[in-house]
Amino acid sequence: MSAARFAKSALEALGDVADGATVMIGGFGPAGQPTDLVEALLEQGASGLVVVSNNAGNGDDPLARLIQRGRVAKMVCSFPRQVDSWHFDAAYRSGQVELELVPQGNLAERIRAAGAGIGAFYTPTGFGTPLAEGKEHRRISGVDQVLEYPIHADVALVRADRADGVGNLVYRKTARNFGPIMVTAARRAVVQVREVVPTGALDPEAVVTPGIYVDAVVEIAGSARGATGATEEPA
Amino acid sequence: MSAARFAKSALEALGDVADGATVMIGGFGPAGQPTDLVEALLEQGASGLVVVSNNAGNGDDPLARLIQRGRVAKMVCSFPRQVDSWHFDAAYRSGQVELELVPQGNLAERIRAAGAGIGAFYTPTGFGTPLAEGKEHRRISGVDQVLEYPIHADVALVRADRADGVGNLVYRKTARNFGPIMVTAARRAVVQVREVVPTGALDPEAVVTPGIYVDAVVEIAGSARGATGATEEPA
Amino acid sequence: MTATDTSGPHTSGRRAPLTKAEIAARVAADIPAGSYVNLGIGLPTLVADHLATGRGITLHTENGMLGMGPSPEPDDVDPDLVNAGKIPVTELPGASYFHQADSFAMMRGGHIDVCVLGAFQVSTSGDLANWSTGAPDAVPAVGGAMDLAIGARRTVVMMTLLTKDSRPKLVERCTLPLTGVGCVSRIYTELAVIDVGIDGARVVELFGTTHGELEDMLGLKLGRTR
Amino acid sequence: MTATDTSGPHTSGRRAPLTKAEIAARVAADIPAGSYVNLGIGLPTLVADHLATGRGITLHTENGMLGMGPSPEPDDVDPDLVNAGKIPVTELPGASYFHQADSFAMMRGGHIDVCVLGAFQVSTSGDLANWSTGAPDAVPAVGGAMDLAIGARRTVVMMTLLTKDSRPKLVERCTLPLTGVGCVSRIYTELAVIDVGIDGARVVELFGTTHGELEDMLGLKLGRTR
Repeated sequence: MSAARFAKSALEALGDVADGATVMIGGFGPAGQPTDLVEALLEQGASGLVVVSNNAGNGDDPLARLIQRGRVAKMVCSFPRQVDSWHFDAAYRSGQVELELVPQGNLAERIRAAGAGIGAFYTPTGFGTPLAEGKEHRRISGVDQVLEYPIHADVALVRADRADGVGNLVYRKTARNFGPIMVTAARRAVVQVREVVPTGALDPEAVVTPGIYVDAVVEIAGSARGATGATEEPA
Repeated sequence: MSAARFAKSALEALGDVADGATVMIGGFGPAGQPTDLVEALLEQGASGLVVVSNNAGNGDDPLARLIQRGRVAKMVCSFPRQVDSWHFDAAYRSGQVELELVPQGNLAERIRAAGAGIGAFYTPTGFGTPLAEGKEHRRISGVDQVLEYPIHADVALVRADRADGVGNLVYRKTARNFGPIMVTAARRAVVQVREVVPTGALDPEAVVTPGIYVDAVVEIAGSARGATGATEEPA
Repeated sequence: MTATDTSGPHTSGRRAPLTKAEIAARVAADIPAGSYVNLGIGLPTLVADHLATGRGITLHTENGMLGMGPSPEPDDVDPDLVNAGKIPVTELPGASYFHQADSFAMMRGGHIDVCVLGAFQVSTSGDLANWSTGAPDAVPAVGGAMDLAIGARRTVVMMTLLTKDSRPKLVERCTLPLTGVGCVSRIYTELAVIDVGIDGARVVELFGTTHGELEDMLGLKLGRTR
Repeated sequence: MTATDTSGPHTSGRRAPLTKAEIAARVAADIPAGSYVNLGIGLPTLVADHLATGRGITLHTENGMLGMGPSPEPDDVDPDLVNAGKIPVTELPGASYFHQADSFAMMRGGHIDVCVLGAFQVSTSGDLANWSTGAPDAVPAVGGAMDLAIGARRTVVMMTLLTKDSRPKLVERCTLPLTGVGCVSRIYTELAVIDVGIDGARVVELFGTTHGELEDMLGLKLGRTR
């Protein structure tokens, strides 16, 4: 990918998202949710989206509202059900949104496979369960394994802690979660960070996401420690 | 794995290695070679070894001498031929050592797969070449891909820069190379470090190898920056 | 580690059933010093309170951390630091963070020594059902359950032995959607510790019941360890 | 980016053949600003000298680094900092380090924009042979060649057009062991820049030779770009 661009707003960073696009959204519960970028997606207007994200929105957070407004055709996730996932629950029960339920480790490994150029892989996870029904399987070294395929995306929306001038990223604590793999699996990776620091300010040994994976960065002042609104949501 | 043990010598850290064991040895050329641990393996005496390492020894370095002394039955590596790989070259030409030549990316991914519990994976690398002959393949998303299996080991010998009291590791520059994946793929991971630091002294965000993967650590004073002898070798 | 003389399981039969805290303590007692442990959401989180410090036991949380500490004081809550149940936690010295693929590689690659999970049903052969009640109108959710069930070196279950309407959770064959096949090796309940697996169900320890009463209650023939 | 009007390739026919440095400069001229680039060992390393700073081009070395800089002064050699040819290099601001699996994931996942490789043979359909001379007594070695060849978004070859004993390296069909199938899109040589691929070989630019002379020399029918 060519060098990262630094945008002045989340909407500018987001750029064009086509109807029907596959959008990965980072975060595990509130930790690491790119709240401002999902708000921008709400504003931008694309619909018929396939959203790949561990959860399916909490309360009235931007992802929940994206679902509520009928903009999401399909969710690919491991844990849509939350105490406050009422918008997803309603959309799912009414048949408005399709669900592909994926074990969390398969979700992570399939996203990583997309970024790493792996065509498919065998894993024991899910064998013999309803989530592996209809999938190819074989016994390898005495263990029954299911064939799983990569999950690619058109756009990944991710939150990191800091970016430098070439787009290298570091994250913060368990907010790291899906960010580093999602940026590798999308044709375009858009990142909101708490702070942009000068190139050279990040320790090259401690960079988690090399800038090669990052296409657009927007600095959202005070977006660390859930100050983007994530803290207001029940866990 | 249970908590890392701190040994007083490379030989003590190495512990018991059985004849016929599969041993992974980190390093890419001189960078990251666990020279003292391979010296200890020379001294320890195990033979009939299967060695998994990117290269097959330089000059008279410990791995080259291990091969010279007939202790290695098979090398699994991507680039055995070096200007000064005379011991491997002689052993290979005389049929004393078997060679499984693996593209470097497949070597890395197969080691990672072993550590990650992946049963097998499809990759385009090598398709249509002699190194994929006899291997299962299929076309996925229009791309011909080869089925590759994980490489597990009994022991991994790795060099890192620093370890803390629970075995967390950080590396130094391109000496990182195979270390972080080899420690995940072996039943026992033995690491030589330049320095052991107190638990809490490594930034949790910058730990490259979590201590869970590390079974034994030995501090070799001055083992950074090739001071273990690696610098004396031609590149 | 557990009672292996034949008198053990049987003479303990007249002790009282365990409280949840006591079950958690019993689980904790079986976890070897130096282990890396993952505690599933729900009941198993109670086990943390019984893992004495100084035994070098390290907690993994599959959302990307080793070295997880207890809940923070209210003023120290950090929304970037949560466990797999999205509950705020803390960081102990020696902690490390990693992304989801690395975290599940750690689990799926067999590096976690012990995983303690809750369950709706466990079969005598060690099958686990803990992610779906099978209710037709339920919104399904699986999270890391399937990876945890089969990835750890040893997967054990902590649960009540009966459902709220008194049906056994240890069964000949699970009727609820499976999480994993043959993955559970032991269950810890208020009335008994029972090994499960290819050799069937074998009682390890009893609390406030007898072997015969337990068999009647479960409608199962149970073996004895050793 | 390259000459596309039909007069280009043909009027340039009477320029002199390029030196190796000139070939390297020609390769560099085709690399878009902001690209991430991997330069294979041997001839392609010369390209680095022609990638003007300020164009934001970042070098990847598959042994685990982005942001590789030029050779160090002798006093600054660091044995922990080498390139894929095991030659000491330096670190530029914005550099990052990663392990082998992550480094090859970067390459194999299609994230490197341009990879420049040397070659023993390239076929008109873009097959590459660059890892084995096929000599029966040779010790084989492949390194990252096969991953690089097929992993980059665009793989180009920099080589002399003829072997030392004057046999063409651009061939109808490779006779040496393959590195990858249909992976090369363009070759840069002292006499010509030639596109290869499913449409066959098409001359982009000539240096000190004519289209007809080149066809005679290679024993191939060559097309023209556009």
